[in-house]
Amino acid sequence: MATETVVHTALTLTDQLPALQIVVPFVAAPLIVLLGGRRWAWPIAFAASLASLVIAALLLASVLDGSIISYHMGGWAPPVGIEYRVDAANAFVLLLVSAISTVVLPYARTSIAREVSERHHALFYTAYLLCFSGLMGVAITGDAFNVFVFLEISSLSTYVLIAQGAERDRRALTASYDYLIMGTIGATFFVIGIGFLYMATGTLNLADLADRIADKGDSRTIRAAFAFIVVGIGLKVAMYPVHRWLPNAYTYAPSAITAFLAATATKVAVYVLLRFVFSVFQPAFIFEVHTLEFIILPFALVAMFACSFVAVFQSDFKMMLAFSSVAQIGYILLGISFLNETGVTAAVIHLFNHGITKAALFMAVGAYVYSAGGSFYDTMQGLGRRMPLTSAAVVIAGLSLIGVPGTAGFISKWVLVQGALEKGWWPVAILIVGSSLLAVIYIWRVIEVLYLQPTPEDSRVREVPMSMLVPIWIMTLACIWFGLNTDMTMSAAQAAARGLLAGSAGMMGQ
Amino acid sequence: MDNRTPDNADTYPALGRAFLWLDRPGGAKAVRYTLFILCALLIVADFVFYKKGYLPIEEFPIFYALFGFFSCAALLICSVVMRVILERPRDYYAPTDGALEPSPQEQAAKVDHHA
Amino acid sequence: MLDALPTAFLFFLAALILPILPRGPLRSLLVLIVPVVAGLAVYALPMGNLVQAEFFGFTLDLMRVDPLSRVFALLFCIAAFLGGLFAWHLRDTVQQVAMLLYVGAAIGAVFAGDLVTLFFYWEGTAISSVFLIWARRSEASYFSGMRYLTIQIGSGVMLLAGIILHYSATGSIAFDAMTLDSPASWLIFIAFGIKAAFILLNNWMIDAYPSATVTGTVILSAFTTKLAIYALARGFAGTELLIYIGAATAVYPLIWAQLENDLRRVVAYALNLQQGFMFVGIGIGTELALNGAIAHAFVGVLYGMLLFMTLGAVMYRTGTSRATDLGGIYKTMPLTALFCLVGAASISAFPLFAGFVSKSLIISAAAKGSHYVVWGCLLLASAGGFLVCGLKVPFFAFFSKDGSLRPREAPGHMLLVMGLTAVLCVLAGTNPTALYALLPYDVSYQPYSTGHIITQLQLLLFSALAFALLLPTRLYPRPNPTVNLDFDWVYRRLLLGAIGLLAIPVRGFFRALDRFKAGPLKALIRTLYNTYGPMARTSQFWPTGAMVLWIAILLGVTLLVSYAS
Amino acid sequence: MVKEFGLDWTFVIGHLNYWLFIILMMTGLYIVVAKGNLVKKIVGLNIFQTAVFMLYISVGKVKGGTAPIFPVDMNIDPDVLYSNPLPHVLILTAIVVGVATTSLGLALAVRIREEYGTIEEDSIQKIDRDTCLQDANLHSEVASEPR
Repeated sequence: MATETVVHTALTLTDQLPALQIVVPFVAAPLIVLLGGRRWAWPIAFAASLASLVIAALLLASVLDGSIISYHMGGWAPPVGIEYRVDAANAFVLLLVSAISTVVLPYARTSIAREVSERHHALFYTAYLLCFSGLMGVAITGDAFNVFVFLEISSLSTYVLIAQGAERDRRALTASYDYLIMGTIGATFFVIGIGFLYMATGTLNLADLADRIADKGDSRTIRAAFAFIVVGIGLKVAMYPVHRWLPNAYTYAPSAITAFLAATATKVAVYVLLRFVFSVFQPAFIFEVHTLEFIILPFALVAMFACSFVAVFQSDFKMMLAFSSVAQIGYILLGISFLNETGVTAAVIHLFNHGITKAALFMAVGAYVYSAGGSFYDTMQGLGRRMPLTSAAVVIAGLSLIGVPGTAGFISKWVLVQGALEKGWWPVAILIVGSSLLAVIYIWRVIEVLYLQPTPEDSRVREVPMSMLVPIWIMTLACIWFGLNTDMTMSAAQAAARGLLAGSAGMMGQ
Repeated sequence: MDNRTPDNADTYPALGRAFLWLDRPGGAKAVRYTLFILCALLIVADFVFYKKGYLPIEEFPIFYALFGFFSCAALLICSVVMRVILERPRDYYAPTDGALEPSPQEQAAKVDHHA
Repeated sequence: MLDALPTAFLFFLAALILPILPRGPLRSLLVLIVPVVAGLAVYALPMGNLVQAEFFGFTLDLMRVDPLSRVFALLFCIAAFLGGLFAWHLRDTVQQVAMLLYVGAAIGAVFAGDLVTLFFYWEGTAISSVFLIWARRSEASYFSGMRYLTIQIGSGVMLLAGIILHYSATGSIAFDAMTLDSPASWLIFIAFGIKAAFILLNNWMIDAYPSATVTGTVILSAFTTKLAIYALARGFAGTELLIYIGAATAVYPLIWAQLENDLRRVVAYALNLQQGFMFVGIGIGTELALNGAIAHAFVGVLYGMLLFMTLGAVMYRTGTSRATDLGGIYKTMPLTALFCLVGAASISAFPLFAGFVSKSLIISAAAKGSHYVVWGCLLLASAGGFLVCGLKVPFFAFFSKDGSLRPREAPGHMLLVMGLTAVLCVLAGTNPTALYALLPYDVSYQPYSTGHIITQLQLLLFSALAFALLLPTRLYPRPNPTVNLDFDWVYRRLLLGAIGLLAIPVRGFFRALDRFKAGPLKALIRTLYNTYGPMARTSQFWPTGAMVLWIAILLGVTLLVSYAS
Repeated sequence: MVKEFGLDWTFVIGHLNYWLFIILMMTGLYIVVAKGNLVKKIVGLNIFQTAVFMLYISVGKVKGGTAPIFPVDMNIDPDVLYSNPLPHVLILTAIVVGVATTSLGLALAVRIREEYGTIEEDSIQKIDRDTCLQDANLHSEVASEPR
């Protein structure tokens, strides 16, 4: 970094916050194994997650004005040492991930108790914490190779967590295996891309990379690096033609894990994509513009429709939501491909809003699995009367998924459509609205199943315990809250978009 | 429900039994004659007492009595005539219209009205 | 303490709490207590604009307390109490909540100091009250409720349009006296008129009241139309047009009321007729007349509720309120019959009963203003009203022929509340000074002059004479179990027919759509299902190899694009 | 140097290490794509990753440079050219990640063998398809036929 403005003086605990953000869950994970008790597993995990949430909130509060925190890991100055950089964009992601984790954990306790056998619990929460800290690490680090390492930590623990679903359905194993192969190839592509960047610039620090790429300009190595990184991360994002790992992984993983992953894992990957596409590489590079316009944009549009159609025809609620996730990721990628501030704002805000919406929905699915023993539509018949609170949450979160005004989903789609119109791409705007209609169909199918079909006479299904209901409703109310009060999300997303679009300048701090 | 209890006058409430004379032959006639007498008294009263009105027409002797009687008679006759034009079968608007709910005789102690 | 809280919110709060309470007397008690608390609160309220709120840059006056709004709010509290007591037996959450919301909205509307607030509550009364109709849970009540809702919402939409025009013309949303000189005030006038049941806009009332539940009718009769009377008194006092509308409204229902078989509909017609009196009072606009209109609204609520209560009790016991099915039940329901007679006497303005003291005010005001024709119409309506409501209803419900019906006397709480209302009717009739003291204007008027009593008795008893003489003959229209065409035929039949004509091209379109659905669309869906359905390639497990191949292809394409550019 | 067969042989020979890694990488990828055996796929993945490791390490090599080990007394001769040590360090981490991935993949293969009784992807796919079909017939309103 040529002009380091922030001097590393980590004297107080507050200055150590960026490190603590990762260290707390990372240390807590082996602690669970060391203590060995099933009884302590959950409290430790929850405490670590809660601490992370508090730290993330403090960090976001201190960078919301556009400033940047640069933390030098171990006192080694970048670009040689590893640097943790916190700005509006990744503080937002940190907050999202830790908030979702903190809400999902109480839910997981009840849900997992029924879905995973007890002897695995300690290791389960260890893997969970590793996955969590991996995701946080990806978001916070300012070093390209460090991104890869954290990505692999979170991915490896994700494979383990998904495989835990094998107690309900053995297809969890194949899903996990498929994801492992795909994820490893994706990560390796990413690493190749970083290698090329290192070849071209001789540095791994993201800010430094951005600087040097800006200085050096276009070269074939940089182009190759760009292609590898986009495809590698695209896989983690579940970009359309390489999305196949996602539906199975989400469907067969334990409910709590699906809720957590759906809301965070792909979102963190989107953040990495944003970071590389906008901060590291120059958004002005013509090859980048072309890649976004000719590859990401069309595939995003295909995803929005193809996966929505699959979702329409599904007979499994969970699988339906998984496919809808791929379609929704299409919206986010679409926002990125607009390459303007409104589009990126839409991507960031949809990242957040879709995260909370899907968390609510997947947790609700878990509630049906918990009470009715399955998430197929015919097992859920008429449960709107038996599980009124869960079903009401499904309706509200479903409306948010569709993008009905007054819900969070509306805000992001609204900004997205504005972005499309700003670009003059009104056919894209029409397609966005059109694919929302498909969302109406697949959500309506669920509502029909829940409310309009008769409850079977012999049904003994009861409402799920409060420990599951409260997290579901926190997320559901968040859907409404962020649909009505957009100050916080909009300002954070706009700050993030502005920082990202400023390219390497945005990485320098003010 | 209670629609079909045996018709025994002793089971009626005391107040109901006090009115029973209405049903006896001559009961209705008694009511009618009382009415005639009252009307006659009122005509007499009209000339005895001073009444103050706002409009000149009110000064006309027994104006209100005449108005009441003739307007009502006209109204009733008018209604009979109008009925020819206005009357329709009771399922005119819809086969399940409110006017079509079964009468108590039709549903014969089948429904619990305490719902 | 309660100054800071708009009175309406008390009811909304209760509506929120009610579903949490255990089913049973506790809920009924809540429904009963809230109006008492609210009534005491209203009675103690100081005058002025008490509560204000900001809303999209408008300053809303939620509580404009002045003599006019206070008397109506008090009236609504009393009516809510009586209705709540009548509904004591009710174990239906929907009706209880709807009742509370309805009363709350009505009171809120009365206290609304600006048009925006008024609009919200205006629609609130429409939406909450329709559940009292739907709660009967029959197909007929469903359709009737839909018609009611359509008309009421229509009134709300007109009001809204009027408010918007009014605001853009004057820049003010204050709800004060208006004159009929702009499209805005016309729209608002008609919106009020729909709810107030002007002539030809009145059929919703006749249609909806008898379609509601036993308790619902009692509640419905007390609020919507009287709220509109308040709105007219506030906004259009002294509008001459109202006098003629009132006269016409008072006369128009007479014939239909004569022909009607369902006694609850007869009462609805009779109440509609009384509305006409109030319009005249408001239209004349002198202090005497306005007082008369308000007093008439006040006692109108009492006797309207009383009549619907007695018929409701009959219906509760026998399941019907049709003249052809009833008769002779005074033997087993003597108290109910007695209360019905009190109600009938009140609505017919017999001396010593409630209607007398208020109706005289209006008729005197009309006569004073030398409105000959109007005065005649009102006299005719008085006589005819007595004929239908004072004679026909009690006669055919309780006396007439002796049928086989031997229902039990009404339940205790119904007797209690009917007795209470009857006592109130008599009290208002015998002690007019107390009633007049509630009214907004100071007017010295003495209804009980000898001349007045005699003329009124003449009018009524000679009407009764006509009834008595014609009853045995064929000149009396005995009730038949039939439907009589009224103005609602226009929109229930004529308009539907016209729409039917219009529908031919539409139907053609839909038939084409059907054909499309059967053919190409079905094929399309089948294709989609085969492509995207659960067994299709897109949603099945893919072999890992295929996925990896896709990655390679995507990488290749990306490289190609980034090198080519 | 020489230009024969239209190729710049200096470029080709000069980038020989890259060509080898690319071949190795493609081999690994090909195994993942073509082999049905789950264990063999993981072997392919390993080869693929190893190729990348070697790519990194060769990048760090400076022509004429020696191993980047400083003398114990830290008396560094400015004339001695060292190779870049950073890629080695990175790849050390990557190797650890690769080992973890391999072991997890193999563990999954073992579990799959326990559950499905086979580690051939074709058979597993067939079993999964049948399960899907059963699900669809059981839970979906549209009866499906095997296609």
